[in-house]
Amino acid sequence: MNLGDPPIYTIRLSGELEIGRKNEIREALQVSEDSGAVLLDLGEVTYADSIALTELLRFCVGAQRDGLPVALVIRTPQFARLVEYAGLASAFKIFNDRAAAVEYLAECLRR
Amino acid sequence: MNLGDPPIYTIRLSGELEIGRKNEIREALQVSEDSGAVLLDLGEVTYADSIALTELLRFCVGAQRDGLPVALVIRTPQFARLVEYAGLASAFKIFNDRAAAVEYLAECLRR
Amino acid sequence: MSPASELRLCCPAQSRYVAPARHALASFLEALRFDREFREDVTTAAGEAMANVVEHAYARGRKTPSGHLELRAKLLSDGKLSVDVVDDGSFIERRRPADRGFGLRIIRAVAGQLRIETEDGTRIRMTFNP
Amino acid sequence: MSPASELRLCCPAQSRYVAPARHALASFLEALRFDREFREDVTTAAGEAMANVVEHAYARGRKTPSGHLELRAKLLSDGKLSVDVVDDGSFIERRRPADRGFGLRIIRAVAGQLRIETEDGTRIRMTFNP
Ligand SMILES: Nc1ncnc2c1ncn2[C@@H]1O[C@H](COP(=O)(O)OP(=O)(O)O)[C@@H](O)[C@H]1O
Ligand SMILES: Nc1ncnc2c1ncn2[C@@H]1O[C@H](COP(=O)(O)OP(=O)(O)O)[C@@H](O)[C@H]1O
Repeated sequence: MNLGDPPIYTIRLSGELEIGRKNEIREALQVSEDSGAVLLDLGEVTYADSIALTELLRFCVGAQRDGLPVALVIRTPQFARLVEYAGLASAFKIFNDRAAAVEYLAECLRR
Repeated sequence: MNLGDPPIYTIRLSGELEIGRKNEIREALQVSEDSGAVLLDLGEVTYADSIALTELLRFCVGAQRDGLPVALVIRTPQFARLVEYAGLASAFKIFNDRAAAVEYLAECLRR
Repeated sequence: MSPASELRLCCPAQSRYVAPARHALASFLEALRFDREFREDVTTAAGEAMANVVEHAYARGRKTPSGHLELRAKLLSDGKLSVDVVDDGSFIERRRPADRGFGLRIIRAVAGQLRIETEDGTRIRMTFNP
Repeated sequence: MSPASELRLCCPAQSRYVAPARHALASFLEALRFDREFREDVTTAAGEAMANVVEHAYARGRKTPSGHLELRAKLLSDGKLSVDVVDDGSFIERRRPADRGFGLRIIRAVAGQLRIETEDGTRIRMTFNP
């Protein structure tokens, strides 16, 4: 899904992001060629594990290498704590609100 | 809740009607003095057990004794099968649609 | 370690434990990929047997103020499912009063086989054919 | 019959069993009336340990094409909760690569105590303080 101009590409994952959905998560984490920035909308994730986290980290590391800003929306306490427990709070740009994430990405694109 | 005139009193129970909620179910199954007929709206019941069924049966037997028509709305397959398994299909007036139940009760009241 | 798919849950024989125990069983049955109707029938039967433990097993004597309840489910090698509900109380024999006694009737309607063992507590042994 | 509140679930060590096993654990924890955050932390840790069984326990040798996974949870008399995740595979020692190895780290962050026993399969023994 493309939002605005310059394009913010949104990837939305919901439900339980866990080992049983590893392939699906990996496949969902693909960006289109013309994306200027990526919004990972994970606001409706009811559970996440380290397998999902590893996929997210790989995606973000790749995006950073390509100069693509990425923002994550995380709202659910289990997921937010998981990121802390894994020591990854500073590895991601996390927002608990979609508008703030979009604002951040738009700002990145303006620079 | 009173519907129309003559009054159809609606009792709505939802979620799991099971042993842990026995007292709550019994308390909910009370009718006001001026009720002409009772609609038991159980359409959103996600699970029921024989304890709930026994409470419903007691209520219906009492209502029948008082000349009060009662209609049940049951939509969920587990509940519908439970009634069959208990051999109680003919002990209740069951509808899978609220409008049909109201229509039946209105008809009873016209008689 | 047992190689079969198996669930075992022990808890006090109190009404508030029955729903969560049933939910745990439902999750186990989902893992085994049984269809919805079968899962519902099995949890219905197990729910009835567990409610009986809460209502009857420790009604006599009350030496143990709250007794124990055990739920066991096991996928058998022939594809059938066995579910046992076990207590260490006393089975109460009685004739069925007109407006109750639906629990065992419901269990009989859904379980392919039902055995009630009453030495040393009660063990309701149900076998289901998916 | 054991008098303590206890859950035990055995299933094949395959990824599709992990979520239902976790849900069964969540139901058990609800029965015990632990608060939401504690329940989530315990199921998170158990989920990590179970994912490790699926990913690593039977990766070597592959004599057993699919091994077994066992989850045990028990309310201890001092109010703590013990959760064990057990397999009969082989523990794989390795240094933590930079972009993974979060599982044990997450478990350590939430469990009051963690013991890893590696004779005769792996047993991840976690104790939680509610
Ligand atoms: N676990 C048990 N312990 C003691 N008695 C039991 C147990 N399960 C069933 N019973 C006996 O069997 C009777 C019939 O049970 P059931 O058909 O479920 O109907 P209800 O529970 O409504 O009486 C009970 O009333 C009780 O006397
Ligand atoms: N049940 C297990 N069987 C075999 N090896 C295990 C098991 N649990 C953990 N390990 C080993 O411990 C390592 C670290 O696990 P973990 O911290 O969860 O990270 P990851 O699974 O991402 O490697 C694993 O890579 C594996 O070598």
